[in-house]
Amino acid sequence: MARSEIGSVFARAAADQRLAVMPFLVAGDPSIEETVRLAEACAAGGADLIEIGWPFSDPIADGPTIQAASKRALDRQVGRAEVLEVLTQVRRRTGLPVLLLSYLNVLLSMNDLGPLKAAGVCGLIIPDLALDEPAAIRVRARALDLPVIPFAAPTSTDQRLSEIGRTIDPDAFVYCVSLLGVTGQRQAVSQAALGLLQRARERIAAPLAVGFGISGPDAVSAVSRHADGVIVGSALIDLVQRQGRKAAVAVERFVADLVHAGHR
Amino acid sequence: MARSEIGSVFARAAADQRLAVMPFLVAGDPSIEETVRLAEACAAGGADLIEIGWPFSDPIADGPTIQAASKRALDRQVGRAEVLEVLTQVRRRTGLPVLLLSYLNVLLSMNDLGPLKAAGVCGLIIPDLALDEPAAIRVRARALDLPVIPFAAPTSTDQRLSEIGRTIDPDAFVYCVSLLGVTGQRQAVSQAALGLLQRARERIAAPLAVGFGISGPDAVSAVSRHADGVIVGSALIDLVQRQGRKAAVAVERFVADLVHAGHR
Amino acid sequence: MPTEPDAGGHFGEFGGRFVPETLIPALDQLQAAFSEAMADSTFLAELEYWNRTYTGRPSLLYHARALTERIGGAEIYLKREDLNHTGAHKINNTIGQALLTRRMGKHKLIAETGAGQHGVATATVAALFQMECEVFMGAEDVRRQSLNVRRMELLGTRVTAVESGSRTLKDAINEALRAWVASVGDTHYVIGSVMGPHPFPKMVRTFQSVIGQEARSQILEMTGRLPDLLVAAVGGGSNAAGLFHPFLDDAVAMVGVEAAGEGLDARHAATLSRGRPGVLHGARSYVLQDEEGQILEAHSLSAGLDYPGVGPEHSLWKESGRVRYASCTDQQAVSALIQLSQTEGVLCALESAHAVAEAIEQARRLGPKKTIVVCLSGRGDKDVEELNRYLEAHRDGQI
Amino acid sequence: MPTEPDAGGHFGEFGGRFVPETLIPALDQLQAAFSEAMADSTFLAELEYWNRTYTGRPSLLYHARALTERIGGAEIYLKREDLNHTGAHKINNTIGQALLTRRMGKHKLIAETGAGQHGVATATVAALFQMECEVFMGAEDVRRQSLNVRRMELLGTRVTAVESGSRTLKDAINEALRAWVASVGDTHYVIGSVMGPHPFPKMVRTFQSVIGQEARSQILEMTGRLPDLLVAAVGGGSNAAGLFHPFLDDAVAMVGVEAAGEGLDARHAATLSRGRPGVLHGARSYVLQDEEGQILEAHSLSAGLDYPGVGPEHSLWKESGRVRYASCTDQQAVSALIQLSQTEGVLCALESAHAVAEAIEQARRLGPKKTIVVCLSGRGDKDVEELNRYLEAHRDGQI
Ligand SMILES: Cc1ncc(COP(=O)(O)O)c(C=O)c1O
Ligand SMILES: Cc1ncc(COP(=O)(O)O)c(C=O)c1O
Repeated sequence: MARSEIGSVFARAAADQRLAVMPFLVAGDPSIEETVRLAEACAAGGADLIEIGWPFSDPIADGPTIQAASKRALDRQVGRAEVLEVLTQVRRRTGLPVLLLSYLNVLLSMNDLGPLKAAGVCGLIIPDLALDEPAAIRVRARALDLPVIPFAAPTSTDQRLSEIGRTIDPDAFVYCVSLLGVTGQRQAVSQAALGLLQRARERIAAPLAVGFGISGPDAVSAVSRHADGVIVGSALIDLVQRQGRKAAVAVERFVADLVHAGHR
Repeated sequence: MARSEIGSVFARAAADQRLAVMPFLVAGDPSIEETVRLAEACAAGGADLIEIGWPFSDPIADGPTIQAASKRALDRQVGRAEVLEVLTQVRRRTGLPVLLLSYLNVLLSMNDLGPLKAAGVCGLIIPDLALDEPAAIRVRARALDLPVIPFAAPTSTDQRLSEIGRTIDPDAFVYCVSLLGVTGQRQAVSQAALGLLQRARERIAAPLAVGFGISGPDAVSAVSRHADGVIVGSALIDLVQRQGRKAAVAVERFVADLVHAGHR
Repeated sequence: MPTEPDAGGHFGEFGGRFVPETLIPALDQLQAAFSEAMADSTFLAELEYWNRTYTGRPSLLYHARALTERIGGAEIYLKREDLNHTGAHKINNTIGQALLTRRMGKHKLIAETGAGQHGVATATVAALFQMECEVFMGAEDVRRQSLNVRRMELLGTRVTAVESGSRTLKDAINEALRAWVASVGDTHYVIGSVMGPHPFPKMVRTFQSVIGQEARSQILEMTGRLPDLLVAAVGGGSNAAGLFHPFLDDAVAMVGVEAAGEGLDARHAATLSRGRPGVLHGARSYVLQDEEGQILEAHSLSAGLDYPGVGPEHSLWKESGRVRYASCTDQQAVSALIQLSQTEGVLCALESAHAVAEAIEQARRLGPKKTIVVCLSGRGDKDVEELNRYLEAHRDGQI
Repeated sequence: MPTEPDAGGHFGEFGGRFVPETLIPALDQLQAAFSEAMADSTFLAELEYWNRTYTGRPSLLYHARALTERIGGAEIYLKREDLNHTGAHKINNTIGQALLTRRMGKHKLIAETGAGQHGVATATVAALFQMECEVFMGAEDVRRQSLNVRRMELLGTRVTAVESGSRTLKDAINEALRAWVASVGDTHYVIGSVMGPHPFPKMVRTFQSVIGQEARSQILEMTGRLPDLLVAAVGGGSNAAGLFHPFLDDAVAMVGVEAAGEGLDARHAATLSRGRPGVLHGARSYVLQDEEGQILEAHSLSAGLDYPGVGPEHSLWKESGRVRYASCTDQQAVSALIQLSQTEGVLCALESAHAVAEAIEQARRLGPKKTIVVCLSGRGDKDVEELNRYLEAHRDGQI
């Protein structure tokens, strides 16, 4: 079933002539219950897929917002059991496909990825696993039919993009990094993002989702004609931090705005 | 007249079968008037000769007591005019022979040593002028018939003592340093002092005075059979510091005790 | 035992490239530039020029007779990297990387630093080759190595204190990696040890191998034979790799000394002794981590060893048994530092003192007629304040 | 121009021995030991052994191309005494004196120190040759050179803060002389510059002449001819004398640079420029003094130049015109230090920065095709705190 889930997300969005919207939340921030509640709010706002981040001590691809969220979760003792609990609950309550974003070392520490599958995860995003490493983790994920989402960056050469196109797991999409930098909100979408999307489109058949720095509806509109989906993390987490107890309502509205802005 | 002054001090003391007692005061400490008054007290106590020290910024041969006295005087702006004033007054009021102790650099800064002579100085003690330097200052002093008092130390070789005996100015005595170290009170007279006095006596015809570390009557008695005079500085200055306004009386008594202790 | 990694930078099962995609092209570019440079006699001559005329290479191999006599065992020789310009082995690497940076047409440098020695060494070459430079340093290290912070600033480098995580070297590397991702077009990240993604481990080891090459010919000249044992401290592992590598094919024993901090059962930085394989900072290697793969905070009095990772080649050497990895506590290091200081008049870095402590122990064990070469990776000026604090706090103690 | 003093240690009308009688026999003994040693090939070989294997001599002569280019004038060469073990030229002298001390059968050392470099160098040889050691340091210098105080302590030396007078180098020397008078039987006083009573000025200059001897053959080898100008900072004058002496008979111009502190009309330490002959610390030489012969307090940001006296041979060289003596303010020195640091990556001592400032000026004046050799007498680690304070205080200023 997982195999078709991601594919159908993009198929449905394409049919609606809009981008798939994929909000990102850190498991356990501000609490297990809140993460689940916020995921439900995303779903209510029209999100197509939920990404859950496994809090990690050394998130090298993340900017201050997600670093802080990870740290808050870790400080509250969010560990493997709690992350699995969040994944299970989010899947169950939202009914949406769930992707797990985790740095490699956390996954390497699991003898068995089965529990992820059991929790309903339908794919893995591993920010420190580039194409070059045919690391054992790929084999293990593939055995469970868990696609590993590849990244493309403005610095990726055409040759590399072609290689991504050739080697991408069935049912995966490409995570297109919109800028040179780590996660975190940016004023506007960079030219680099559009260039990358264009080059990727020519070389990759799989859907393209844009992430890193997408701050809100304007950014979504800016890429709506060039991509198939957007990933929004820091902007969402900043919003939750700002809103406190009223976060769920605000998140639902924000996601709805993103979905709206994603129409072509 | 100066020529015979020092000689007659030792001759008189020898005739009394006692040591010549030579107190040392720093010019201008605690004030010009006080220095003069204290010198008078010394004279009243029976001193044979007064030594006046010219306060200097860098008194390398002196221990803490005389360093501090020099510093007090300098802090009170005691300069050349004030030192000459002290010398003149001491000479006039006590009627005793006056020796000037000064570091070399101060004397080198005087174009003319005449004013010293005029102030009644009858000899020079220069702690940083050893036998080796036939410095121009000797020539200038000799031209004024001002003997320069040579030092002998426990470390002086027999050969050096003989050389002192050979080259000593007529009418000078030898300043025998009682110990390895700088000025300042010591518990007892060192064996080194007695050894030096014995070696010096065999090689030098001139009178021998012991200084550095002579703390009181006991120390004076200890050298009374081996020397011809004693120089007492730090002990006297410490006494003045301790006694404050009653210093003159105490000084007179102290000097009297020293004179008494110096009888053989 | 392969002495070079495969094309992907794998040392057996260790090494590789585990970084965000954004960096991959820069690593490819660096790998290409490095390979070309090492085959280019002009580049090698230039490297040799700066090593000789600027750093002051060859560094001395000093026969520590007084210490040897005091210990009463094997003859101890000190490879005096502390006499290099800037005071540690780190400059061997930064000169090489700066020359490569110029070759790649980049003109900005960033670096992480723990003890500050690599930061100073990077700031130094940045000044020398007129490049802009920013150095990331854990806020805790900024405090304990303030001397080096000021040195970097006087060299014209911007020092950025990193407040995240344990506020030490690990976090400085995180931040430097983040900064590199954002600036990779015109900026080279000068990694300071044999760690990070390929080609860094091999490249840094290559630039540091001058230590072992010199030591090898010096000891042959001085004693007529190879040494019995090599000893070096292991933080990321660059001074150790630089000393060891040229002796790999020889019958010479080797010990890498990690920081046991307050003890292996308390807070420490003994990655190879107490960690397990994982991925940190771009490479697979031993890592100090908990059961669930969270990286642990390391602890060492010595800022340069205070790191929960280690270069991948060391992981291979450990697994293959070619090198033994020992550890040394803060207290043992301080007392070795003082002993060396007071017998030989050489005040070494706290990092190096870990190697000295092990060398002293091994000298006793091996006994006379054997020879030990110890890498004195740096000088101790940077550590005197921290030592002072340590000695004050342990006044009653057994130091 | 005599290049050696007479038997009494007189350089023309300067030099000599103006000390308490107690010390004279020790000076005789030292003079005899020194003369014998310099004629004894075993001693010379031993001195050479320690210079080479321990200090790291020869020190580099480094062609500072980047600085030269920046200035656009004469070619500047730096004699890198900062790369010596302990970080300054001072060790050249202390090794020599320690070997002499052993030769005389003494086993305790005392020394004065200003910047702390001579104290560290003495503490170092005391540790190396297992001698007891006490170093006197002005309380003000203890404050501004705290790094070096800790280094001495870690080397096992007792540091005594001197509270008298200006609490700087002059007062430390007074106190060391007093201590020597009290301990002369078993103790050698390791004077740190070409000053003090005979034979110190000649002896220290002899041990430091290795600087000029090396520089002479290095520059000949590098450029094929002698340099046009030598520049060195002058505190007591030992690094300058060491550089200059081997070139005295050559057609080479020389400048000694004194500290002008806050300016020659304010507080300074420009003894040769603004003093007059007098007697201080055992020798006749130029002295900063008032009309009545009281010694004035010197002022320099640089502790090692903060001295109102100067070695007697420099007084002779000044009077004869063989050497020109210039001066450089605190501000000029700081700005030269930063310029050198940021163009060449070399962070030199504040003392040495005085020479660098003058060299930069002269390079401009002389123009291309000329060569200047500057003595980089020490490294700047010891000064970063003081520099920091200075820069903070002059934030608004023109530095
Ligand atoms: C003097 C010194 N030695 C050793 C190290 C440890 O690094 P590595 O293991 O890479 O040699 C450092 C790191 O800062 C250092 O400064
Ligand atoms: C680095 C350095 N340079 C120069 C000097 C000045 O001394 P001299 O004039 O004797 O070379 C000192 C004195 O401490 C010093 O430490």
